Amino acid sequence: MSEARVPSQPATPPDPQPARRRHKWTMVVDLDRCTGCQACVVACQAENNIPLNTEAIYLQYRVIEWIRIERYWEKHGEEVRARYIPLLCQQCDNAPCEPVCPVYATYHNVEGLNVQVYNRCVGTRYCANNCPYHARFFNFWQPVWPSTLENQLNPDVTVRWRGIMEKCTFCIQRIRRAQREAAQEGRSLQDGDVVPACVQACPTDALSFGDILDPNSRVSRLAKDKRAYTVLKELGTGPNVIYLAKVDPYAPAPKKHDHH
Amino acid sequence: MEITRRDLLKLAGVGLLGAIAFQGCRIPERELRVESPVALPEDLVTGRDNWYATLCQQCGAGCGILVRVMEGRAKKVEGNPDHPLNRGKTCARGQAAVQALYHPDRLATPLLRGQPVDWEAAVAELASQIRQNRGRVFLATNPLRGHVAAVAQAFVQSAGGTLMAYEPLEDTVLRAAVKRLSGQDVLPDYDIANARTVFSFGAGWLETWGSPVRWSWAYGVFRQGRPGERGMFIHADPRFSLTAANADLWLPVRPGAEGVLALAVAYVLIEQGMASRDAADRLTAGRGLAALAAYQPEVVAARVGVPPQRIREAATLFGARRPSVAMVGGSALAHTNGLFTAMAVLSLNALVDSVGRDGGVRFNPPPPLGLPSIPAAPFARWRQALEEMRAGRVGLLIVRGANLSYGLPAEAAEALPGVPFRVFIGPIADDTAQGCDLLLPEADPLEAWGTDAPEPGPGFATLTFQQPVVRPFRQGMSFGDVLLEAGRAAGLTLPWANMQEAVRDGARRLFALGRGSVRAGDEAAFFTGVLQRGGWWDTQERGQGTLRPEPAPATPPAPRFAGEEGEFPFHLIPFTPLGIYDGRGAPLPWLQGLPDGTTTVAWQTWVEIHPAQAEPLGIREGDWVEVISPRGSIRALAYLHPAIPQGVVAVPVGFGHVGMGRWAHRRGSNVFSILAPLTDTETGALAWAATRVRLRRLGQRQRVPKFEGVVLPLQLEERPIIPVVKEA
Amino acid sequence: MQERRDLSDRQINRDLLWPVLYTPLWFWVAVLALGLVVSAGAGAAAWWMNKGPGVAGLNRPIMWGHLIVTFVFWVGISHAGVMLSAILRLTQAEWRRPMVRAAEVLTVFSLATAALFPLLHSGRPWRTLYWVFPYDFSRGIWPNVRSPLVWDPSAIFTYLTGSALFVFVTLLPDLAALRDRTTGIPHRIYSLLALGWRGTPRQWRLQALAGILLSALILPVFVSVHSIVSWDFGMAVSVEGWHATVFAPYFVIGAVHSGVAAVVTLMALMRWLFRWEDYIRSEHFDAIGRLLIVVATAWFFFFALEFLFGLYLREPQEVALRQAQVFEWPYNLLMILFLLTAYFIPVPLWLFRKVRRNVALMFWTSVLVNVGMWLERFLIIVPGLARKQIFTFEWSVYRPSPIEILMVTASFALVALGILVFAKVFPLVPVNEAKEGQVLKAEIRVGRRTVPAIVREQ
Amino acid sequence: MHPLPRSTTTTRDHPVEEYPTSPREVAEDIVGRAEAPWPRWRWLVLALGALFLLGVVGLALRVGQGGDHTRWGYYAALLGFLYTVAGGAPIVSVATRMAKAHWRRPLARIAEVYAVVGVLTLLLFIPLMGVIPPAEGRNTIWIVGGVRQGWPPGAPVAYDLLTLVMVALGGLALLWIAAIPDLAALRDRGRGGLTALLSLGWRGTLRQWQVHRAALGVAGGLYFIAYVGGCIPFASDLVLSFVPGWKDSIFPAYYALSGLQAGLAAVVVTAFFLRTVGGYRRYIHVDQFWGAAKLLLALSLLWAYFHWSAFLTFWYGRTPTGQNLQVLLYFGPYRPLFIASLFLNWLIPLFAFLIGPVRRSVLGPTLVSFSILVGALLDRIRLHVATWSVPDPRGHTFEAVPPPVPLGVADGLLLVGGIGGALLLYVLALRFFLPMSAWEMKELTYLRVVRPFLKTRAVVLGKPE
Repeated sequence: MSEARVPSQPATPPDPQPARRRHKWTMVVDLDRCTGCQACVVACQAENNIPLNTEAIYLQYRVIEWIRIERYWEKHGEEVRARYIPLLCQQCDNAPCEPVCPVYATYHNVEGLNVQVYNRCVGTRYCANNCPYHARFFNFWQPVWPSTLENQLNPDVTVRWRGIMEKCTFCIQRIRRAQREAAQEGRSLQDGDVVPACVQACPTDALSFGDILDPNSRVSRLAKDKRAYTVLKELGTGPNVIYLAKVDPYAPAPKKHDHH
Repeated sequence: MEITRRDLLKLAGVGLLGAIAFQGCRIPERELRVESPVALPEDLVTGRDNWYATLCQQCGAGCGILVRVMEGRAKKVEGNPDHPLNRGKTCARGQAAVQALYHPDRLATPLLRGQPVDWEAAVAELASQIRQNRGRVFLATNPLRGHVAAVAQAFVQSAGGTLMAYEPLEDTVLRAAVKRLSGQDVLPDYDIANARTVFSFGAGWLETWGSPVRWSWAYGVFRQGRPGERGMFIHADPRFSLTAANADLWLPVRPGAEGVLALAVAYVLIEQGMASRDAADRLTAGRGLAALAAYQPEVVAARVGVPPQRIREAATLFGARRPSVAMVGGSALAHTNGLFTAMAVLSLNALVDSVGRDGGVRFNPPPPLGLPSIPAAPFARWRQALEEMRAGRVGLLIVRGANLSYGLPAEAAEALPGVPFRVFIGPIADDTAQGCDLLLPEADPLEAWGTDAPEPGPGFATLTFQQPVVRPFRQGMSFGDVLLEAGRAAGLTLPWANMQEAVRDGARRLFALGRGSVRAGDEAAFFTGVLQRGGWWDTQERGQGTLRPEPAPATPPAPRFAGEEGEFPFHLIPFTPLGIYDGRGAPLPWLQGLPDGTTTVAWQTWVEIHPAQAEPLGIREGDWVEVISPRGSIRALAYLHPAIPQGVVAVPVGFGHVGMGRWAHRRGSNVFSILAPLTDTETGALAWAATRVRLRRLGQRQRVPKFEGVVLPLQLEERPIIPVVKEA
Repeated sequence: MQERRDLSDRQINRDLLWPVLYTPLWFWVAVLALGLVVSAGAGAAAWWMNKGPGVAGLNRPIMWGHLIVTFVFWVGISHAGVMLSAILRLTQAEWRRPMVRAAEVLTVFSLATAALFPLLHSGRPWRTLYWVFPYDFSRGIWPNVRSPLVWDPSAIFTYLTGSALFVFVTLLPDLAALRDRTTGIPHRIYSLLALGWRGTPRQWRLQALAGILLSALILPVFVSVHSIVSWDFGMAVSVEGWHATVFAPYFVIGAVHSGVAAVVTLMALMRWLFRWEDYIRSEHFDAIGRLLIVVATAWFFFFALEFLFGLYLREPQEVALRQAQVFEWPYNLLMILFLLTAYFIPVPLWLFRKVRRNVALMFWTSVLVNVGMWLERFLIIVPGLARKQIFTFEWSVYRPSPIEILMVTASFALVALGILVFAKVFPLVPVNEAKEGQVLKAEIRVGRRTVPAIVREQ
Repeated sequence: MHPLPRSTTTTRDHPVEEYPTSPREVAEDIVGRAEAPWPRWRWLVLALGALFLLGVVGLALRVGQGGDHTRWGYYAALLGFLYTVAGGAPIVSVATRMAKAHWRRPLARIAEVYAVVGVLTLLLFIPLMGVIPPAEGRNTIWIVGGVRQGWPPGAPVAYDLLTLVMVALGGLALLWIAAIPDLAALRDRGRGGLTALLSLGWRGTLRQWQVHRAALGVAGGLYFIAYVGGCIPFASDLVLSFVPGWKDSIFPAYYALSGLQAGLAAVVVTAFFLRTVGGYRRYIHVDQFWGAAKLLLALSLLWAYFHWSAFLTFWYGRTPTGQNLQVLLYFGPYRPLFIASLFLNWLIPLFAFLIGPVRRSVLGPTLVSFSILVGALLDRIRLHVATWSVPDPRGHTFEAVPPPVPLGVADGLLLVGGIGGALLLYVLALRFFLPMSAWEMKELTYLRVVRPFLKTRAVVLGKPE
């Protein structure tokens, strides 16, 4: 019982499969740039064939937005401030949603993406319960579009059936396309080759996407910022979406809390 | 490359192209085996896509976009990275352009008095009408720029009549102010990216006002794009808008007092000796600070509604952290004293002499090739015009993009029937189309040719090119082509045969200039180049100009409001929501279903009211309330907004259409219908923020269709999701 | 105290077998009524299949609702059987005899009903095949053994098989008795089922041995089933109030609480419907009442632990959840109802011998307990989801839809129907046990008093 | 001692051992021993006294080394061990009496007398009051608002003290009430002083017996609540809350349960000695060991079950805090202790008791009980030392696993002395109260008769309502 000091677990668990990785896709969200303009939301809906969020859907609290802007109030005495944060699937290294799926419909691929296999999903909704980020959306109804609007549907993306779970894929179809084009041009992926729809649209450049394994990529540089943090760090999910804290010179001195 | 049997099996169902592509980026076998033999189809399916550069016309900003086309169908809009205006970015509305293209309720064929007819018949009918009504033609459009403006002008000149542009929330006042202070009739550009301080008055420049994408991009740089330098953003707005939410310092100014606030700031600047002499002298007519005595913060604090130390704090920041820029727009100018406000604010730029400087106000050159720009005519003139129609002095009314029946419900309702023949041109029949004799299906912007000189522009000469990216999905014709065809059939003399030719011609003349962003050997190559780049611009041809403040009035002109304070306790501030904007986005489910920036409400007209004031009225969230103004009343869902100043209620515009497709028809209520017809005393622009209202609970309640949950989403203090640091 | 009457074997046979041999009118009425409710529920389920999960009141983030609550509830009830028959058999509690079979049958039917719910509740029930059974779809994927939802079916089906076997083994001698009292086709069926039971000493010894063995073997399953059900929630690190270490024993003891209460309800009904006053005596209610006091109190102790430690870290979202449960509408009302019905009304009553020996009172209190236990499951599952994590922006509400309510109601009818039909075909009170009881009953004289005694089984 | 011939009538498979048959005989025999001193009991007392003195020395050393709580882990472990074992033992008599199990009768008093150790635990707690960190910033069960500001005042130590007082008093009350009739008998035999005082003029009238029965029930119930309920603050304030972020709702239950298991084990071991060297062969039969063995088996299973449900939850949760916690408690430096108690408290009892003959023997259960006792001690050391070794118990997350704390001289002395002291107390109390409950044994002679049944003779047990 007289052993040396025990190494304690790191706050974010070690990368489960470092050897096999070629890329580790990561998004960095600068909350000081984000204005909450929702361009990313529509861009995502256009790219990923998200069902129309009708008024009925709103009234049922069943809105589907793979990336969503949450607006939080902050009360400082009389004064009320609003804070915006874009939230999407955090593609956790240590995703709570993965082990609980009985039919293996959600798995982790070598590039660190947490992928949902639609045709495997039976809709137990356990993964949604166990996702701390509320990032998983369930198709309570059969998604329908007026026939003309079907012309717009993106052929690269599956149209999901009712009764299954869906969520942000980091636009995996774009990743694959970029990889294929790079391969056909016989070069390796460059930083900026892969641009998810939301990142592409973001007017303020608040979102940036890239390969964290590439030390020169924009995300790698931003991830070193001293404002960098991950949401719900204490759960140890190891998110691959890194946030940069909001800057507010007029904010009251922040209360001390032992989380971030 | 050889495809093994196993692969073939795996690829069953995937096209050969897909198969080859798949071989191109074969998914590592071990991934398939270890993680799951079932991969997401997104891993396999691929297809060929083409990208076409064109012009976004979801709002007036005129951003350049790329459209992704697969199998002849437009799939996705992305910003054109080459375009100087929006630099590859888009807003929510721009993204929705493809949905507009495939909207199920687009007019399929021309309708003559409700009967479908083919284009020949339709054009013939229109031509004959033109012939009969020479001199009595009235062309009502949205503000026009580029070649289509030229076409419209030529058409009206030749046919004889009037051409007037209409926009419910016009920029007349700002234009007038700029013209008075600088002598130019152009909208200025603000170099936010290089500014250290931005002081905006009422202008929702991060949402829908002006050129939001361009300025949002600049905002990103302004905040975090410059190492060691974070811009400071001050915003004065009677409503807690999304822009206000992003400001470091939000001054909840009383409606109509923005100008006074601006001059109070000027007072402090001069007092602190931060102001440029020359400008200060002009503002005070050389009489020094005494001339502004009426604007001393301590004096005006009460009527401005902002404590004096706050005003001084803001002013000091504005004066000290230069370059700094002041912007004005939105509800700040929608008062009877709008022009005063506009000039007061613009003068601030002169005081901190940021005019024409980096990080300050920059002027745009006039549109290239001398192309005309047809801005919105002021409200007052429209009322006259409608009066004339009622009096039957207009023989033929052609409406395109000017939704009169929506913006001036009462006036239009009685005036329009006075016109013997009314033509509506548009993709979807809107409010004004009701009762028109001839409805012409207009081609979607993504199916049409055209050019655009954005205003406000990037500060140098720019001409965006618009080209069809898909075959017409409905047999529509672009506005310009309609005018040209019908005009020629009516024997008018018009410059071009059709819009495509007009655009080619434009390219030809640009090529002749021999400068600018696209260089090519011959015209054809140049044209291709221009279309590929999405436009032409010349960073050398910059705008020039200065702002010369006028002496401030000794006593601040007080705003007039419709409705007694006693009877109508609330200021009504209409505003344009992120999605449906001023109603143009209403037909599109993506935009209708887009959570509002501050309230996250969608699909319904709501009224924002402060909880403390809702409480005595017995109003809870989800109550249907009646918003009553001296002019009328509308229904809206109550949303208790913790941040909106007391004494103010806000209602979104853009709802309550008749027509405009299944998703907009009779959805919500039209706030224009209760706005009093007050105008800015000098420009005649509609003072759409000058109406007072009262609220009445209607008994019914319902769940508010909003994105946020059931409890007030406050950040948990010990466990914030969005931690805040005091400086970067 | 009510005297234990001496009963002849003949008498016992007549009393216990009559419902099987003759059919009263009320039987048909009851079957008809229950059948109607069940088919209504089936209709609701069909509607769900046809229209999609949207017909439920569920939303984001409240993805689980009434159906899962009811699933847990029925699994809980199913713990009655083993608790009474197995444990009491092992501890040789004399008073178990008349109620063991009822308990076991209740186990079987409630478990079967419970198993329906997770399947119906899923988004695509027709695809759940490769969830429930380790069936390989030629893609090399098997169910994900890490998921508690895979542990569930295995545990439940093991338990179902075990208790069905249990029922059958203990039923053997009675089957023989029936075989000898029937003619025609029933006779054939009974003789088939009776496996040639002749009642030889060897057969008896084997049967007794099998009973003991099954009891011992089924105990671990008994514990595992509800533990695993509890882990459906306990493993979910993300849901406030679910990730508690106490859940497994808390759920199990809660299950016993509701299960035993359900048996009391059943006993009372049997006593009334089949007029078995001589077999289901007030002393039995007394004994089971005492057992219930202990179980309920133990359960309450765990409940207290769960609630106390739910607030242990003082995380704001923890506090918010507990506030919701205790103070916010409608949870506050449900919480009060739950506490009253599950503990604070019945247990104090049971402390009185008079109450314990009053059949009607025992019946109603036991019904109360199960109302409370259903609410308990609801209060664990739904508020946790409604206050998930620190995302106050997402906190939501859940209102069950008529479809869900219909399916839940029907499940009760289904169980009742099952037991009723069983009672029509087999004796609900084990004849052989009753006779054994007669044999082992004895008395001891202490001074002037006669103390009821039993010969200790070896 | 009166040598009595042991009848050897047997039923089918095992000997039905004969207890004394008549009440008089019981009274004569048991109460008669009051005069007859035990064999070599003085030596026993002296030896234990010496151990106790060692403990006092250890305490002095420990105090000398200062009040840094990380050094007091072993002391806390000793406290926990005594509290749970000595506190759990009386429960055995309460519970079995509630269940009307006849085999309990000879064990009842043995179990109840363990209550006297409660006094020692109480004393042992006093030095700790200066050591336990205040509640500010720590996790705590004291749910009244503003706990982080240290409300209620004195939390946690004041309330733990209160708990211990209640357990000690409750235990003594139980012991006393249970013993009154016997004390009265002793008094009638001429033992005066305290005995006479405590017997409260007991005459054995019917009324008195009714009151006695009720009082005994109440005292039992109260003690049960005091002990089990007391485990909640005790476990959370002396174990859980030393590790920031350790939220473990089952732990108090586990703490109480393992105490119960060890308590029963202690009773069994004591019973063994009384049977072999204490000369109570006629009262303590295989029946008792058999019944206890069945209980122990059940308790061992529950022990593992509680452990597992806590372990699995943290393991599946995979939060950094949970993972560090498991390193600290299971996989880290204290792994040997964990594995040891896993064997001693679970595997050994489980597999030993699966074998019928072992269950139904005297030696088997005794040895197993001994292993359980050792295991319990190791387990307490693991829990308390590991948790107390965390330097700063404040906050919500457990970032760093602290190094292990080796067993110092002071700690060793304390452990030996503490246990020695406890035994000393127990032995003295046993001398005072008598190890057998005479009145309950008399009851047995009424309610348990051996009768011919069918072809054999069987035991017939009376179940009075």
